[in-house]
Amino acid sequence: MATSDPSVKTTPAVDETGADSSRILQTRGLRKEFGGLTATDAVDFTLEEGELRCLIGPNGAGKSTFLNLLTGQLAPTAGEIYYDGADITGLPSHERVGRGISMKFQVPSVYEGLTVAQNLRIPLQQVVEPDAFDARTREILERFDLLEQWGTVAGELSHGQQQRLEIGMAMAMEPKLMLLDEPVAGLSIEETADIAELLREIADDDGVALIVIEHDIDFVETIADRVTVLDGGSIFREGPIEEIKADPEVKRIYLGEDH
Amino acid sequence: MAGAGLLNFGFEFVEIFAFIVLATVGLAVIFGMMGIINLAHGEFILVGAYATTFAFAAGAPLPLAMLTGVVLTAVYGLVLERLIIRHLYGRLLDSMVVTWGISLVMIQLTRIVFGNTAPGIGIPFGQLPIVDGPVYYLVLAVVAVGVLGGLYALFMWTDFGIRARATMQDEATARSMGVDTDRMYMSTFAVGSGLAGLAGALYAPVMTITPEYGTGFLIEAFVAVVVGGASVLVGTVLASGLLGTVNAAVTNVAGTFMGQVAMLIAAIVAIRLMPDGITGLLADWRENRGEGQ
Amino acid sequence: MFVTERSLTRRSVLAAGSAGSLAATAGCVGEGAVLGMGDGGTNPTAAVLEDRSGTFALTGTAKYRTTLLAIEEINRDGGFLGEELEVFAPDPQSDNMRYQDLARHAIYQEDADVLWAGYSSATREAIRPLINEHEQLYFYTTQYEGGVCDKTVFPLGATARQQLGAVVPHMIETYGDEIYTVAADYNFGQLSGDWVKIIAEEHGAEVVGEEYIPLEESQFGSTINNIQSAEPDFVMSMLVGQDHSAFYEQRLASGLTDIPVGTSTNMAQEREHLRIDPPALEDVYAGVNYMEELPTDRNEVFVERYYERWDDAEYINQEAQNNYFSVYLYKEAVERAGTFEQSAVIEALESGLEVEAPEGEIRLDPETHHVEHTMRVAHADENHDISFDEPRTIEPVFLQEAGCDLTSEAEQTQYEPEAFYEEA
Amino acid sequence: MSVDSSDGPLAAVRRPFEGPNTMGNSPAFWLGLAVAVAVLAAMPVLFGLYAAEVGAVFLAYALLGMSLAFIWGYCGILSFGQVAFFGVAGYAFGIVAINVATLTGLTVALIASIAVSTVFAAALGYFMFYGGVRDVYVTILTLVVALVLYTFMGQTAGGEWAVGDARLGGFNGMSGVPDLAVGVGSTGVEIGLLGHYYVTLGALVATYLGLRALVNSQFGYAMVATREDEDRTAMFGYDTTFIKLVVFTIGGAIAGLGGVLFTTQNNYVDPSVFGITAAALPVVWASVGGRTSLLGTVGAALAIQFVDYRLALSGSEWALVLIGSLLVIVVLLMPEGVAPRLHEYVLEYREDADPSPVPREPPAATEEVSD
Repeated sequence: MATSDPSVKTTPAVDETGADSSRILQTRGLRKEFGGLTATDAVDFTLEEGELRCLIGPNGAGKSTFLNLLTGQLAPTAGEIYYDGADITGLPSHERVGRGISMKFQVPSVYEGLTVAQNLRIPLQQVVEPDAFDARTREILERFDLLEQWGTVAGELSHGQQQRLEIGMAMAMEPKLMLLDEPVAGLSIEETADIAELLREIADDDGVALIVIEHDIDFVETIADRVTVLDGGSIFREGPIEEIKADPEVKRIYLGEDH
Repeated sequence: MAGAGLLNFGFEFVEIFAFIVLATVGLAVIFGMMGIINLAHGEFILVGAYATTFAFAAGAPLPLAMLTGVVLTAVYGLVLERLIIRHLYGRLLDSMVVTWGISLVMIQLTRIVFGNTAPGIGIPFGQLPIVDGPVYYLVLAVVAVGVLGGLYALFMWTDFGIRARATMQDEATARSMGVDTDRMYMSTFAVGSGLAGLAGALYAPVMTITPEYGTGFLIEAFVAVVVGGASVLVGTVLASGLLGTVNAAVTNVAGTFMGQVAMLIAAIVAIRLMPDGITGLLADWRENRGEGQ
Repeated sequence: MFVTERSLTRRSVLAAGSAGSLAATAGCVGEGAVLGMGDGGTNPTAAVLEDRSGTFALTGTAKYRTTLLAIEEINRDGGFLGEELEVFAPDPQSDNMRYQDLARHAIYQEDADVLWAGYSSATREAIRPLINEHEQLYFYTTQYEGGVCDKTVFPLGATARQQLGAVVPHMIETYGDEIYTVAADYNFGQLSGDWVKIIAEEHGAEVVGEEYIPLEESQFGSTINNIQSAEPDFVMSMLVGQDHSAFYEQRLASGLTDIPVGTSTNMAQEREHLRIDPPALEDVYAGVNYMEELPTDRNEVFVERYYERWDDAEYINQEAQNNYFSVYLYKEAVERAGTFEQSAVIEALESGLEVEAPEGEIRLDPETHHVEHTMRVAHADENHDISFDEPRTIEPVFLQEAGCDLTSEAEQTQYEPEAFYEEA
Repeated sequence: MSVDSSDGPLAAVRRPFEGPNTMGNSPAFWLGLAVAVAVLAAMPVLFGLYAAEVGAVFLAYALLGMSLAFIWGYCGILSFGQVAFFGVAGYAFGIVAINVATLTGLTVALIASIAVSTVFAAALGYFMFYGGVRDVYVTILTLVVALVLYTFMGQTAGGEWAVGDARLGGFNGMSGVPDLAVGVGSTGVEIGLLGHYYVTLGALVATYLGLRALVNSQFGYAMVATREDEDRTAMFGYDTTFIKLVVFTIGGAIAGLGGVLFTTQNNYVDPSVFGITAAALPVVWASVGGRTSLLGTVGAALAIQFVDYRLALSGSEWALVLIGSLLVIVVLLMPEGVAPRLHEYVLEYREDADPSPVPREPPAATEEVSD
């Protein structure tokens, strides 16, 4: 279990692959095929440090596949992935996570058998010394408004609380890049607003880069610096939210005329 | 290999192939389809063997005695399903431990009630000319293939089969489409038990009947189901073929014992190379070649 | 360092606990015990450990019943030195590990004065460490591979040398000199296979093929194929246990009954000739010291009393008769020694005892602790009727040659034929 | 959640052994444990050498049971083949000890046999886990490995199956295995009947405490996380395959230790140790005792084997029927086993006794809720 030391951070000026150092993530010609179907088609994607990018697109556009390629759950058929100045294409998931990539799954997956504090302990012990566990846990639970649930078994939490706990666990890893797959699916209006505020705060205060897959356009509008529209496995449009909203083509592929 | 040697190997293979298929087919239904790891499978076979033996000793002709064996085991399976197995659906590991308890109880009860031996039945139909092995083994092979064909027809083409498979794959949806899932579980389990009883009945004349009679079938059956993989019937045939070949080849060279050891090692390697079994592998090949989708 | 009252109590308890165990190690512990779980009463006890279930249930049940028959008979007319012999007889279920537990319990808790235990040689070897450690008087009554030279052990069954010595020469004379050996794959089978080779060598015959079959195997397809291709004059079978009786069914089904079979184990032990329909055991010859069908009048009286006592009994096998006469042997020894104390009884046993047995006169050889048996060759015809040839007494000569003399030097070894005969 | 647990002078001693992954954390628990160990230690005093001999066998079985509870209860690996390591270590000790029966020889035999079972577990674990074999297939594969050993060892009765002068012996088993002894050259200690009982008891207690410390350590959390959700845990940077391999190997070592102590107690080992009945015993103990509780499994192992032993003595044929039915009833009614259910009662009892108004606040509270 690689425990990266948060205090020491050296970002190389320009690394040998010529990738601009301020870019936290870059993919080149990333491709994934399942039998006959091309889920991800030669995607060149870049993300700056601390940027909050939303990934939208009709169902089956390859959003989840793209995320799984980044986390290493899926191996690409072709192309490379550069993260934090290094080529991580071949790395298994647990080593990528060790370098600061963390993931919030589409289906909320917390350790339902363990208490909230125990849940947090699993990621925390990767990055922090044991004597700091209690302080760090209190800090995260306060920030994610879960303090009273310290000793409750995660399985008994509400859907919204579980989502917040899972994001909290991802944050406990002190990531530089966080990938979130539909974090507000099935949440109430206030809970969605809380999550939006939280994500914005993580991007701005903690300087963490975020890629968020979400269908709720209003939610995207409130939080996204830029938006990438995926369709048929490739990037269809990319730019600030106002541009994307105004673009008639985007409406067309969403409303399902032939594309 | 000389002509006779080849014939011997062929006969040996037929003998072991029939044994594995018949030992496995009942378990394939119960474990493969219903997700119940039935460690008492050997003792279901035992019920079939004892029922056949005592029916035969009471004067019934052999085929009728075997039929009683099958029917009695199916009824026995039904009773057990309603009493205990019903609570184990979806609890894979618990089903293994509970059926293991049932197996311990059944072996010891058989010993207490029936003592250590049961009257023997001679092997019917004389013997083959060149190979000098009993004709009965060929009969067993034919029955084995017949049973597989019958099961395939039952589960693929009949209305019962489709509803049973639907229940096993997704009980909730099946129930929502009006399938009486409880009855499906009961009847599928009864079919599985009946098949185990059939294996016991068919091998009653060949092997000495003792309370530990069933354990001789257990490992071959489990290994074949696991090596066979997801699709129950095709998997059983392929696994029995693979394991049968290995067993027959080594038995011919180094005796039945090394044949058994070789087969088990082949099974370990097969489970390792094909974690989802042969049929799992076939499904992946089809998928990668783009045919599936 | 200030210690709170609460933690003091907790600490003292912990300390007391560990101290307790140290005291125990310090050794106020001996054979006896403070509470003593044992319920061994004052009167003499015999431990009779015979399998009534599992692989050796067929022979074990009869051994248990004849032992009880003999003890009850003696207890009825005056007992052993005037006392009734108590019996401790749980069922070891043909499981060697369980034999160890029960033997240990018999020695410690029942403080058994005499032990009958075990059918297979494997069982004997499993409990021998315990018997040697406690120098327990032990009667081993199964016919076996021979060679056990042990101060407190009395192997009263016929040895392979005695049984094969009777049947192998007989088969060579009548059928020819090419032999195919099929034997159970454990120490008895292996060593019997060696004896067949030695005796064949002595009579100018030759073993053309050998196969050792594990005890729980009941498929003989490949074995029968090999016999057919070897085409021997006769087969020597030292198969043992219920699973191996399937050999004869498959022998009939594969048309192998034209090749005669000599054996030292079948028929006399697992009564295959009664359990399997004829003619599966046609032309099977067994070298035995006893079978229920023995036509002597003394045997008829014994068989009658046996079925009177056990009405559901099935057959008196060779080992059961050995158990029966060994109880009378023990009675003689106890009366000659005048005590149940084991070393005295062993000395009495080594003073040359003789006893009347259903099979005939039995003389116990002092040096080797073995007995002279009246051996016969039993033959089963196509409807499994048994006929015997004329008896002859064969002495336990192997151990005498090997130099085992327990009267002068107490040993605890087993001699193997390989060491003495280069052809083995 | 006894608030006072953190101030007693013994707390520092207990600190490494406590944590939410194990059930007993209160001083009452430790007191109970100490009393239990004292009672076990007093057995030979009360019942003589006989109890020492029989007891040592049960304690060796308890080690075997604990090895399964550790890998199954805490990491979700249900291995049906723990007896494979148990038996292999036994035979390995026999082979080395019979050939080199000196003091050093016996010490080497002890170390070598545990090393053999550990390496065997590591190899089998690597073969399975890095080959993508998961869940129920691990169970069946480990069972098949045990049965291959049973079948193979069953036919090694011939003279040719001997390593030096240690004959494997096939179904007769290997007899004449010397007693345990530790030392170098001529200085060392022969472990007789009595000593063997205390060595086994000591090994059991030490292994239990060691596992408790391990399970409450960071690695323990990684194990529990792997058990709960392997994919999720991989996404927290844990190499779950490696974790399973390490856990499986430790399980193999503990089962091996049990095997050596069992074999040296009986001075005999035979293939039935690998048989299907033997393979199922640890599963019975862990299921009945509760796989997530090391102590529960040890308790179940001692109790069940004692009942089986007494029933065998009384010649009753009903032993197996009783154990079989016990297994069926317990798993149906209390799937998680006896100890966890007891623990819940204790908690409820303590809850009613002093319902603490303060919700479980960090950091003073050491959480009691186990998984």
